[in-house]
Amino acid sequence: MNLSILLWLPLAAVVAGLILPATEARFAALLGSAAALVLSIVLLFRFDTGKPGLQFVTNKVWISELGIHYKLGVDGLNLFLILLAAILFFAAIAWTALRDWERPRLFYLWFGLAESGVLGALMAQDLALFVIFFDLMLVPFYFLGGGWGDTPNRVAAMVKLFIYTLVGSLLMLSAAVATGVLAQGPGQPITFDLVQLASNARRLPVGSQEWIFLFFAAAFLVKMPAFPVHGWMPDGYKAMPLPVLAVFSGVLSKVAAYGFLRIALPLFPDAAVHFQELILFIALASILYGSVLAFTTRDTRLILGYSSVAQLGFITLGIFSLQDTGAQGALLQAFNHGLVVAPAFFIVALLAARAGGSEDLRDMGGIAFRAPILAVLFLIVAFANLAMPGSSNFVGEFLILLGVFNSKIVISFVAFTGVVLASVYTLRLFIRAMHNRVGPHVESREISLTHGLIVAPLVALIVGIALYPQLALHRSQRSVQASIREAKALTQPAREAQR
Amino acid sequence: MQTSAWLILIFPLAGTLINAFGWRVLPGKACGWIGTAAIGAAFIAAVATFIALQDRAEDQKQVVFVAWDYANTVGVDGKISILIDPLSIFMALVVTGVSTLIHLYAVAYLWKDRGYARFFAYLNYFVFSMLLLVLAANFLLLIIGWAFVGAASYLLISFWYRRTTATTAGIKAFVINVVGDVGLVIGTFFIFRHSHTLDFLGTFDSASRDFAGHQGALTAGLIFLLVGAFAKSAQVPLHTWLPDAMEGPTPVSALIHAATMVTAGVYLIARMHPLFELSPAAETVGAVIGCVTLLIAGTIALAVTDLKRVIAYSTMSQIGYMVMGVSAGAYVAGLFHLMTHAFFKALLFMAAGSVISAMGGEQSMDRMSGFRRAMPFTFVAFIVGGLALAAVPPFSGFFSKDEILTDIGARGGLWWILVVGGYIGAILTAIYTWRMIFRTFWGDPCPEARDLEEGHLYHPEAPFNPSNGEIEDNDVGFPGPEHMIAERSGEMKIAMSVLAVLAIIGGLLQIPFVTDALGHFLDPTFADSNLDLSPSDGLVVVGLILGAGLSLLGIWIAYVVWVKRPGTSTAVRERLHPLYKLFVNKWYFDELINAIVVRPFAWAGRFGQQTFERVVVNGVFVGGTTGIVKAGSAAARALQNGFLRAYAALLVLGLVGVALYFLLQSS
Amino acid sequence: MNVNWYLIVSSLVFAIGAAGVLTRRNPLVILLCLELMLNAANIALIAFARMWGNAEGQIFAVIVMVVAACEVCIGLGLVVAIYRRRLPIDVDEIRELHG
Amino acid sequence: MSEVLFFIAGIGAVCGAVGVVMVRNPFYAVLALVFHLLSLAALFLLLQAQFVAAAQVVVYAGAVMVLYVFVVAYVGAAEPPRLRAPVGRGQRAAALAFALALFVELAIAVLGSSLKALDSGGPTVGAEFGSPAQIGELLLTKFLLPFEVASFLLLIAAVGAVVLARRRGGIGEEVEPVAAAQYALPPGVGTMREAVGGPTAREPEPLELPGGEGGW
Repeated sequence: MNLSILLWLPLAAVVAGLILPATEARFAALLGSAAALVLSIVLLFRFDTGKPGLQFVTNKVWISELGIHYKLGVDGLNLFLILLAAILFFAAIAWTALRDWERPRLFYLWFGLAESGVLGALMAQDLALFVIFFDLMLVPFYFLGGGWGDTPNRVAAMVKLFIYTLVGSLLMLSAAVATGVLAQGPGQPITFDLVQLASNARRLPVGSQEWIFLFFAAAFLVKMPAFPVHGWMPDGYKAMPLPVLAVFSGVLSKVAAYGFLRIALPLFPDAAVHFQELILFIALASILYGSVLAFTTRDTRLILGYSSVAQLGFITLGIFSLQDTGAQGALLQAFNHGLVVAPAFFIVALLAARAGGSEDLRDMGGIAFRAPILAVLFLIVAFANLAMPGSSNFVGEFLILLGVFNSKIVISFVAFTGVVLASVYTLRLFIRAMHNRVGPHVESREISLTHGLIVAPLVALIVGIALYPQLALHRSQRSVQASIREAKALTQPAREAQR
Repeated sequence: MQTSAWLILIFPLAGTLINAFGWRVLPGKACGWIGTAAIGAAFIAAVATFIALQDRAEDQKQVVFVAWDYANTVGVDGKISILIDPLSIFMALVVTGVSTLIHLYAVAYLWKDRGYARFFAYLNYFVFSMLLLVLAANFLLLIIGWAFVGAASYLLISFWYRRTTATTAGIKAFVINVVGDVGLVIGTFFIFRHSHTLDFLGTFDSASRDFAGHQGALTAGLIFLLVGAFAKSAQVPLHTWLPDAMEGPTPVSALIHAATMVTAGVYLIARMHPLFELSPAAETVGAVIGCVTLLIAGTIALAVTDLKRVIAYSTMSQIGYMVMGVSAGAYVAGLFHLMTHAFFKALLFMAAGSVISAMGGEQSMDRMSGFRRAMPFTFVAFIVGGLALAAVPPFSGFFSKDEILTDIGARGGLWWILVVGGYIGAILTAIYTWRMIFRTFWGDPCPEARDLEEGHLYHPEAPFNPSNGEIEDNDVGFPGPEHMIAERSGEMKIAMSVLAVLAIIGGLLQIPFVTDALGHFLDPTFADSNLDLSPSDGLVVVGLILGAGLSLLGIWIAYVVWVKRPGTSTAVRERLHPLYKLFVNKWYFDELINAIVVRPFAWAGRFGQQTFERVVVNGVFVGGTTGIVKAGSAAARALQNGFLRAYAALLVLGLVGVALYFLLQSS
Repeated sequence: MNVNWYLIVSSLVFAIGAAGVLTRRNPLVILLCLELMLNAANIALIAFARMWGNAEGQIFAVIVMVVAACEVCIGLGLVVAIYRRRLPIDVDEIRELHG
Repeated sequence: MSEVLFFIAGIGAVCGAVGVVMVRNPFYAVLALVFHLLSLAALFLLLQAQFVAAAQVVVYAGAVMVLYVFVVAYVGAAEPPRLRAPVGRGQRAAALAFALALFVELAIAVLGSSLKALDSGGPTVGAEFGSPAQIGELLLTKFLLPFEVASFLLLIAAVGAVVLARRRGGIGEEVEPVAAAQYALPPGVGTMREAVGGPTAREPEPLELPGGEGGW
């Protein structure tokens, strides 16, 4: 199976859509993302769990002077994230196709480019290629938010978002170049191939490793976003159209978490161990701060936004527990959180449509009465979001916290506060929207069939993963262990010495 | 046996799904009957499993069935597996049996409610979750069942979701239960760290080896497990959700908040007994908290006037006995009390529900009186439940409570303090139970009772929420257009009759010196127990006499205070005003938790929202970066002044500079 | 006559042209000054062509003349356009593109 | 002989250049430039560039300068009566300083160069050097591509000039802004009489209103 087809298909479809009449452009995008979804499902089935290393590798020299390769590949780390991206983009495009947009061809062009960008970042096995896709995937969102957004100050908000992430990206670019140059062995050609870098990177002096690692971490933490660098989030989230936001929040932040596992840990294990506690504290701060704010704010989008900050804190926590369980859980959680947050944003859109267009919690209430199906879908999503045991998110969180518990017990205790707070803010959102007295402008009505056909499969998927998380765990186990092996090995002797 | 074991779980799940998907098409009471039938079928499956289990040899009575791998990765062995042994089957039988009757009751009780199908879907889901909890063969599945019952409890508490009091109570119950879940998870982590398996039997088998030298970890883990148990079983200080949970429909209170879910903590401790026996400290904590709870709850039950809340506090108190019992090693006695309590407490709630229906939703005892003649059936049921609760011989509660206390007494030493506490609690129990009965059924009939005597059921003009006086939103609120009382409904009568019989004869399973059926049945589970609690014959006899005497004394006190000399209660209240205030304000636990936990977080949230976000995040981080960018661009802009000649001058300057550079370079 | 004399003349003319561009405000005159600078370059080109005895430098002088003609075309077109829009014929007034 | 001619032509060229820069009236500036160009043509002749010299006289001093004259006559010549250059006095001083520095540097470069060839008159060349025949041959053989490109450039410039200078008729009827300074212009600005420095007593022609005739 050729990954390039999967990668470029969405873009190709929307480019072809440019010649369609403006009203039909949506079908091109829909077709492209549906094909990508089918291909990624095929990928899932043809993935050989027993095989170590990358599969379905495409490796071509791209810029030979700089040693940059066009190298794509799939392993347990990105398999499910690719699937997640394909699912969410398909759902979001289907959602957007239900209404008319201004300049539809351009709109869908950006959407298709976004999907290709995200898939590229997930598949890239060359550091330079990853950096390129990592930045590329942001550009369409800038235009989608700035051009079709919901708030009057959307352009300013998107510029803020863009500058924030661009600063991170520039740091990452310099770090990537430094990695390639410094890891270059005497007499060897320069290379950015991640597999080779992972073995070459030991040549990096520890001092360089540390600043390079910090630069990468900065880029990833901004994208997530993590606590002190989340300033772009409130405005950016409010500005983006909801379906766009669903993929943005569902997929893009996961690419950052994936970046830690794919790049930061295998390449810079010494630095990862050295800064383990720093990153853990940032993650912890994200959890607490995100949770506390999520239960104070009244904007439904921001509740989900801050909840994402907290959830990504958990994911980071799991990765930097430097334990197999934690990292496994983090990866599963990344997949799950994407699956949960996207339908949540769709539901927010439905709620706003029923509350007279307002996304403020105070204007909602009592929506459940004439919308029992919507209420049930929302309820399942809410339970999954608060990681109720038995929901899809629980296994991820369980493994994450188990990993943290085994490496830094005190941090895990504080992190548990986040679990309790999650139940508070999620239920608050659910109750104040669906239950209680009927809001002043609320007009309750059932979810429409078309919307239901988009949300219900996602919810069914949440339930499915809840019943059988082994599906993902089984396939990712080997790659996750390989990803953190170096860093984990470095933490062990320290602990032996403590004993 | 494997099939029947899984069927115990599958029937309620099927009932949930049928009701959930068929809500629009199922006619009339079909939902209710489907729900009841599903639980009844689960009961039959449980019985079948029970029989199959009895056929096995004594040391083959702990069987694990695995369905599929759940999270089996990197050293974690999470599987969907159930453990069939006497303890889990005992629990399954109690749960399905009582649930069937309560479902039957609810078929009639909620008949006119708008959310009929929803109710039975939730209720079946609850039973499924509860069975998952008791059948789970590993910690992971236990946690899942644990949280599922919490979720079901939340859904049912806020069943009438337009009531803000109901939704508030729901979220409170859920959050405290999540605290319990977290305790359970942390406890699991502690245990898993040394046992390296999530499987119960695997953990127990090697427990003494694994935890040799890790006594601290074991104790910490067990105390965290106890936190989970306390939250679920409403033990101090995590009990505040239970009284509020009475916002739910009465069958819910009967099923979840009396008979089954709240006893999960007791089950947990009994299930973990091989670990608890390795850690005396954890045992002591459990027993002491149980004793404290039974006393505190008993005192509060003396003061509150809401009929259902009195029963709720009584539940807390009785679970205190059970927790104390199983923590102290009186496993069989604790579980025996769990069973009898399920019978008589469910019965009491059903009877209370009937009264509340007759009052049109009003729950305050201040407005009830004299229902004796108006509702004879309910009255009898209430009396039977009351006698069992007050532990009057030969009702079931008498034997079970007695066994707990004598077993603890058999441990001797400081454990006697707990026994004394238990006996004080017994008097309190008798007093508040009969206070409730006397105030509700004795005295002059209130207007509602008089209406009923004349043959018509009271319906309020504009129903309002008894908790805060808000006018009820009748779309989903209670009561519906018609209420159900036991006197007029066959289903309710059957359910209550069966329970009444069980409440009377339930004690026959374990009569000192006569029968030991339950103990014998449960023996395989507790075979590995190192504690041998066999009280001496003299102790047992003394216990029986003392228990009977104290409960009769309590009933007599209640009779004197509330019937014979009606003014006494007011006088006592005046005399002991500070104490009364403490009790009626529930020992200020709500206020305490509010001040310690809720307010700081709310404050932190507001601070973050209003100050931190604006000043630091948007000011320093955003302002800082944009400030630099702005200053830089302002400088660049100043250069772009639009004067052509200025640009040209710069160009020439550049030229001069370049030429100068080359001149210097060449010279 | 030595080539460097021609080059001195060339640089002198070039400097004068540059000074004119920088000091005059009338775009017409600025264009004239640009012509001066181009012609200065032409002298240098032709002087070097003579120095090497190679006529190819003269070709470039011709090309420079073509470029100068183009520039005049466009420059004068701009001046006319400015005039048509009744804007002042003054480069200090035409500064819409300031930052 | 050639020295004398060189000095005469060289001084003429420099004087012409100074004239272009110094004279206030653009019309006279154009004339100064013509004089400068003619002097240059003489220098070219001294350098044995007959064809270029001829082209200089005919094309440059002839055709191109006529264009200038037309435009000067069309737009009027006087620098607007705006009083102080907004860029300030510093600009003038700086400009002169830069130009002087440039000249000094170039002179040093030329005089201080170690290239021996600069100090000679160049090799002796035949009469055909710089003749139209030689230039023509080079243009059509070795430099055919630059030649064609240059012709394209001319074409494009011609089109560009047309587009720029026409009345704004085709591309949307925007209201043309009228600069305030326009009304402050003294009467007679923009006439041929004024262009040659004569008195401008005549009443100004009525202002052409924008979009009147719709372009040419």
